[in-house]
Amino acid sequence: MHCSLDLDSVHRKGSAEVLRVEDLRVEFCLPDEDILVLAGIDLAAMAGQIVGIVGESGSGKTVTALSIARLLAPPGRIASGRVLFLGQDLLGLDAAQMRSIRGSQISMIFQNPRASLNPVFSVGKMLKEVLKVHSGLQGRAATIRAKELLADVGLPDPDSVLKRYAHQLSGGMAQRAMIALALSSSPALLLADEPTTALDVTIQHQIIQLLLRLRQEHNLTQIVITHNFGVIAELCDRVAVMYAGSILEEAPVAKIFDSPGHPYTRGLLAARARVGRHTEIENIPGQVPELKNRPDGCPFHPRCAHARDICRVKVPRLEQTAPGHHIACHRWQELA
Amino acid sequence: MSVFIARRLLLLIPVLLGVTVVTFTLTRVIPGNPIDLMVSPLASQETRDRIAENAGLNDPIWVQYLRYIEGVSRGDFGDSFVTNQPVLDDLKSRFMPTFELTLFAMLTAIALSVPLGIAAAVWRGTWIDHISRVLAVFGVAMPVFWVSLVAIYVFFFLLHWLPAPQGRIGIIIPPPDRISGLYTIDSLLTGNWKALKSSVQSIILPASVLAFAAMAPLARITRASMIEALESDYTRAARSLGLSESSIVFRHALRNAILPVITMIAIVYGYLLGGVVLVENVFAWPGLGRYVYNAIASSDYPALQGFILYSTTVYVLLFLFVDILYVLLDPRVRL
Amino acid sequence: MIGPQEQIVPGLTALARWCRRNPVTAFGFFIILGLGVLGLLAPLIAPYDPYALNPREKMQPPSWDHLFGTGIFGEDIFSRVLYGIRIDFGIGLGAVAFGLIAGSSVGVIAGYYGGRIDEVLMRLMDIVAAFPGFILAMAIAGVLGPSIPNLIIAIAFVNVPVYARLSRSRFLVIRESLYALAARGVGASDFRILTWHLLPNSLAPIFVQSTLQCGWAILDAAGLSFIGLGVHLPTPEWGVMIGLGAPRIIAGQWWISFFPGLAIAITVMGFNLIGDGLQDLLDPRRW
Amino acid sequence: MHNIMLLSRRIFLIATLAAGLVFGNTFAAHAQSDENTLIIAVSRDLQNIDPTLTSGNINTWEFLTNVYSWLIDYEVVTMDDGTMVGDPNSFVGGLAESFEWTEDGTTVTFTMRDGLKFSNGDPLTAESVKFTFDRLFDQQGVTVGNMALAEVPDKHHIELIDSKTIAIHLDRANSLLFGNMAQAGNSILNPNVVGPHMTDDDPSAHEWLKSDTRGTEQGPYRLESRDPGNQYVLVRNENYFGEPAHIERIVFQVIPDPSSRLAQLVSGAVDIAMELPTVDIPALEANPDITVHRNTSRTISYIGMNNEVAPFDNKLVRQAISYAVPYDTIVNDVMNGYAIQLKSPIPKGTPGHTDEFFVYSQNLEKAKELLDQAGLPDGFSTVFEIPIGSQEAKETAVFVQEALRGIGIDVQIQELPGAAYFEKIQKHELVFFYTNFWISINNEPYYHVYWKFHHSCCNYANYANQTVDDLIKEHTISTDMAARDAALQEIQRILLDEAPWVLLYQPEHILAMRSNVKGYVFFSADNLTRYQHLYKE
Amino acid sequence: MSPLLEVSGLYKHYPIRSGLLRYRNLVAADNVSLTLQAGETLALVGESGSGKSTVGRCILRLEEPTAGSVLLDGKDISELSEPEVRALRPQMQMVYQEPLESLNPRHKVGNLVAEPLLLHRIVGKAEIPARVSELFHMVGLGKEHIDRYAHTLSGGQQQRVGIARALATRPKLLILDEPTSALDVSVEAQILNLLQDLQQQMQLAYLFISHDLAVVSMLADRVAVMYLGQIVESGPTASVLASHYHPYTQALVLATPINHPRQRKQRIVLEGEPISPIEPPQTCRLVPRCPYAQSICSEQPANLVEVTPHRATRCIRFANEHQAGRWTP
Repeated sequence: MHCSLDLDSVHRKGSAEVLRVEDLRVEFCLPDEDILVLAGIDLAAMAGQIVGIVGESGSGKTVTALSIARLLAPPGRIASGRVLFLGQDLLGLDAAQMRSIRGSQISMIFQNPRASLNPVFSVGKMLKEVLKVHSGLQGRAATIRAKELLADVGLPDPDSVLKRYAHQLSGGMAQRAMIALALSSSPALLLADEPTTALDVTIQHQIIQLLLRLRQEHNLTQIVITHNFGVIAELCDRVAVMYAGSILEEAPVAKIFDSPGHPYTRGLLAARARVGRHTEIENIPGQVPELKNRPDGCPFHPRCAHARDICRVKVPRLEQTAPGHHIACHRWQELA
Repeated sequence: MSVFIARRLLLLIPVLLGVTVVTFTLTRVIPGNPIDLMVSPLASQETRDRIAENAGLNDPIWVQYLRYIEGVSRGDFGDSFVTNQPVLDDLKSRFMPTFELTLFAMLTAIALSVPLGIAAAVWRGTWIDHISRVLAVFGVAMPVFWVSLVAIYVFFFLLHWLPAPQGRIGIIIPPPDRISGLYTIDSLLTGNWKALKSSVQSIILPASVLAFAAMAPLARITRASMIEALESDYTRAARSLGLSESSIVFRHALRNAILPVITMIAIVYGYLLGGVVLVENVFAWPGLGRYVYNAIASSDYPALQGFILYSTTVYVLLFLFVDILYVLLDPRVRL
Repeated sequence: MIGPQEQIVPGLTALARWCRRNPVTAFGFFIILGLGVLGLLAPLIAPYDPYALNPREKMQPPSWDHLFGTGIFGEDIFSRVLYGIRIDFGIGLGAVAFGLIAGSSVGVIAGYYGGRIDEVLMRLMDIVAAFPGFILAMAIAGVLGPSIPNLIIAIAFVNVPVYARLSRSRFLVIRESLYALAARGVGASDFRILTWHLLPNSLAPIFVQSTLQCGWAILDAAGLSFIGLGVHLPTPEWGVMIGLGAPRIIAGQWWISFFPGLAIAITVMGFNLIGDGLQDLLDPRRW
Repeated sequence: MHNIMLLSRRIFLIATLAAGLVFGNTFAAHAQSDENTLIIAVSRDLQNIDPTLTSGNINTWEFLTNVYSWLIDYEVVTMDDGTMVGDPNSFVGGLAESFEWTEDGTTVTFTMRDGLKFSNGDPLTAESVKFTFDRLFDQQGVTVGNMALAEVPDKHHIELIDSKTIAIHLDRANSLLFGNMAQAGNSILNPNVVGPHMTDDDPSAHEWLKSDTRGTEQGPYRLESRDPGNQYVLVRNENYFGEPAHIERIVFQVIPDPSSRLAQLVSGAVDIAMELPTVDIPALEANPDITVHRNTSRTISYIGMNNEVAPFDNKLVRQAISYAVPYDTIVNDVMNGYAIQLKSPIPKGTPGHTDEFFVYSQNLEKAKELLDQAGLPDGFSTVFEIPIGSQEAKETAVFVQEALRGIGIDVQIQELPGAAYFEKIQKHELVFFYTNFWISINNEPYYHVYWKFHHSCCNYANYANQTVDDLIKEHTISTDMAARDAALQEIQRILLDEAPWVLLYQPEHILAMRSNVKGYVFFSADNLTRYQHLYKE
Repeated sequence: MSPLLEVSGLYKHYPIRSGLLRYRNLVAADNVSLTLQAGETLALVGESGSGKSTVGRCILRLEEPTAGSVLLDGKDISELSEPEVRALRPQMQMVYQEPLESLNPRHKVGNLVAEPLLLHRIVGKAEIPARVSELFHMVGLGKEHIDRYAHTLSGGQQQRVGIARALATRPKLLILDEPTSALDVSVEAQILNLLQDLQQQMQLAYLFISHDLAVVSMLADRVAVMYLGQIVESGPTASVLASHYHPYTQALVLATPINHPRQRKQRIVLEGEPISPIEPPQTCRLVPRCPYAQSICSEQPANLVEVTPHRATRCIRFANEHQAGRWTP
């Protein structure tokens, strides 16, 4: 396997589709070997949609988000695929062009909000820098706008928050501040990588409410990455279920919960502990595979009760099984 | 802020007291009787006793210590047995030469190593990274006194570019009028070109040798902390906000990475105080390093005590200064 | 992202593989091993008795008879540099061993017991560390008089706070570690936790530090010997040899000091390369 | 990232430019100093400069010699080859215009010159002399010991007759007094300057005198300034009673490293360099720009063996070592030929010296034999102590070590810091040691043998022999020259047989100066240069 | 029957330096009392900083409680000396939140599991290997895992090792400190099932520390909700989850993510963040965030009051209104 950037010709398409990811393949180039971590991801988000990517650790959710924003650091490398943002292939842009899109049209928030804020800059200083870069706002205008943004994300007393540093903010406040930064130039797309994982339940709930409100008020398209089906259920319109670098199932959120098509999705949903349930939970046997040891064929086959020979050798394609519902399983029809 | 400094200064007192105890004890056990330096071999025992009595050398050791502390608190470090001058005056007169030498060495080292460290971090794994690594490895491996000798051989003996070790300035060249006490600066300020040329020629080798030794740890720490900053979550977040790479490197990352570099500068400066002993000896530099060497070689207790107390104070104050800088630069450090 | 490298001292095979990936560090091992072998075999390799004086041939430049030339007594520099390996390695390792044992004992005691013991011990260490190291070593060497054991003591003493602080901070971290707590939870005694759980985990960084210290100890030893506070004449110690040749530099007789200095530089470089490489294992961000 | 690249390029440019500035103008030889100034490279700074209580390193002693004067002084005589030297055995008036001994040799009366002045213009009279000696005896410093040796035990033996006349009374006639007086220890002090510094705590004004001389000088030069650790400057004393010094100003530049002193001399940056490595002297002698003055001095260099400590308490061991030392190598390779072998404890040049009893040359077989006889066939191990920083000591020690290894004696060389060395040597605690600092300034044999072999003071080897003691006490101080010489012969015979020292060498006193510096006069009494004689061409 | 574990009036304060010489107390556990019967599961629920883990560690004397008594089988272990506690350790064990960090990286996991056997001489030296592999089997690990190092195992396997080690001494009481919060969903289920099975097999009593009400509802018989060092509500799990007497419990339950997108809940939102745990007031600590707060809430000390059988709450308003018979949850 080799690492090289596939700089295919850029196709522009007019559509209400904000983001379309096509066959995104990402490798980690390690000294000894190259490891395929994303084995061809396809994903789409329409304007105002919140698309969830759910998966266990090591499934490649974060790499997907970082690749979309072209923030993937070495040894990660995008091997091939296209990331169409408003019809424009981001993978074909040079660094400067990408920079002008990042933060202004595509923003990202992260799992550990306090570490995402530069410890030596106050919230106000960060906001003003971003406002200057993307909106050309300076001085009083920037201060006013910064306060608006902070108020918008529900931070009480924006004046004092402007002067605060990361260590003076709680996790929830830091995440709100980070969201304010991400929203400072009204982006079309927000990538949220486990935005609530590090937070307490009550605070987590506040952030979910904020993200929902942003969609409502700004029609903000969001890709939300999480391992928590509760967050998916509360937040998302569509869900993609990832496992070992592949999307195994992709559907509107209700579909996933009502009639999951892929054995993995079913297993995951069944494995959740639920309030009010005392019986033993069904679980998926085995472990999530390591990146290095991605199984051949269907990545889930070693843990799948329904695996057949074909699953061991052939990688299933993500195929449409119902309108808007995609499943990557050789046996979805039999199992339906 | 002033409360913070006051508190830190208060905390220095026990350390410095401990230091005086150690220096006092240490220098009392150095072999060599100071009386022998004061009197001739022919002096009678009575003479020796009387001089010892006058110098207070016959009192109980703790009385001598208390007297010493009492003196120190008045700025009286006693008189050097060798120069017969008050130690404080000796230290003052030798401070500027050493300060000039270490200042230039440090500035050179910082000016070269910090950009190098940044470049190595930014272009990690490239040739510039390798070059800085080689430099860092060699820089700390070579004994400063040996590098000094090699430098003298090359630049004086082989190339005749620079003079033989002659101290701070050519012997027949009158030093510039004193403004700052630094020959190079003073000769520049007074437009004394002859003195400027000679003092620059004199300082260039010792300062470069020291700078060479100081560069390695600085480049190393700069690189390491820059890499840490560049790989941090907040750098990734700054990238996600579309900030320019130069802003990310020089504002976001460097502001964070500079803190350990500052600490390292202080540590390296302390290290230079040691290295300067050797370098000053090789280059006949009339500074503190040579002074303390002579003090040890001739059991000059007061001089040794004074010097160690002085250098420890400098050292400790340096770190106080670093702490204050931290407060100014890092909002996480509370006052 | 790839997870952080495992913080373990690798087994021999892992080390070998790792060396292949880190040729620079392997080079460091090669230097030190090579010098070690040369030092051991010095009696076989050295063409002359390192103590033999030959005033008729003093201060000869390098030639086939005397690869590195001769010194002010007509002694063969090459032979002396070879024998110097034994002495300087001995001093370096000795100083590190003493400093390590003393310093990490202090650090472990302070770190494990904490409280007043910690406070007192670490304030003492602060006081020692408040002295500029080399100057303190000079003073101690001056007090004790020149000899190899005294030199080792002087250098080791100065470095005690380094080890003490390192092992203490390491200990504070691992003392708070969940596995130490878990060990208490299953009923392990303090002693067992200390020896079976904590010690193996605190060794790696201290070991790495010792490798680096080894190089510095050799440098300090050479510096002290250079100004006459180190070992006896005419012991073939590199610093002493540089000192003997130093006055001849201005007269252009460079080889007397040059080769011993080169030997120091190479040795220290070797130790540093190893130390850096090992540090890489612990913290991949550093060189 | 472009910014970094640009930045580093810019830094590189600046660095290149700066380098060009410094190196571009290739370093040229120094300009010479002007003819009224003399620049002298010395190895160390002045120490305690109280003339009566100085530790007496060479520089300090020489400094005192040039800023102070004494009642009497050595006579300068012209040799057959036209050179002028100070005769250590012939005295003329100094501050005293004349002096007169009584018949019995117990009183000497000095008549002061007219119009003597201190450097600050104060008159110098016999009262000043009385003041000086009163202080000297009150202080009980170094000089007192010398005066006592010459039978002048206290200040009452100094009699002020009138303001031009002063007398010294001796308890017993002897020939030592003048030799002891022509030294800086007898420097006459200015009561007006020194008096105010005398306090109850410090009745001898030592605190002031130990670091200053200004106003109390009367020698050819006076102290202008001191930059401790770096330089001290002398300037001509216009109130000097004798012929004014030629050179107006002398800068003593402290350059500890001998090879640096050499380099500065060769480059012309200094006019005179002291204490140069002998190995470089041949090149200097060949250099037309440099004049090297070589004079055999009476300085003695020897290895002391503590006669009270085993195994050195055994004469055979001492003899064995004396047979083992490589004398030729030391003279030819350590001293590079700039020394003569010392063949008697009394150096050549001192009256009574003879080399007739000297038998020792390197003979390892004989040495081994003696060691066997001493009951030490397997040799022994010992520590050889030398002062730190002395190249001669270092090299001698290494050759001695190697030679002794040849007869089974394992020697460890211990370099002692100056002070430790001096403390131990003063306390007679050194066992096997090198020393090369002794010169008997008073060229009376009594002075020499009394200090070195009588039981007191400087008998560092703890040599004790009643016969020798008696010979010293009874005969050497007498005025009967024949008896004195006979006793000295006997002493030397005994000493060479008993071998308390390994006799090494008498070094040449070497002073190298630029060729345009003329007028050098060697004083073999103390090897110190009187700069008033020097001038530049 | 006397309870297996009875904790009463447990306090844990951490001194925090504030100012040059002044220390203030960070209150991690504030008058915590609880009981646990043999074979029962009590869940201690709360968010980070609520002090639930501290309580667990204080019970096991892994930390020294500031005050209070801990009775295990009627014996007060808070009074015992360190060796005496050590002798009692076989009876009470703990499973930790971070399985990797709780396993010494330098020892094979088999040896870590063998350690308690060795220390307490549970079985003879010769039988240790057999017992270890039995324990491994019991927690669903194979023999091949015995000689591995912790970092070479997956998170679930690591936690299984942790459980095996805790079970080695056949304890009566197991304190489970968020045993699954670091694990993936599918693995979490495996571990939870394992814990349930083991409890049944070995009649273990669990003190189950968690922030996840869903998990708690599955495992626990009773639940105690903690907020800022205090228990604010306790009672049988089903009862507490069904009708919350304390607004905090209510917020916690309602903030728990829903199971299905259609299951939109009526929520109360706790505004803002918890107050500082450094010397907090003795009045209700939820006041600044509580939508129901009244003036009385910040005037009167809030005490844990048993309002209905087995149910206690620290909400003053609820207690008052309940007494007046006016409360509808």
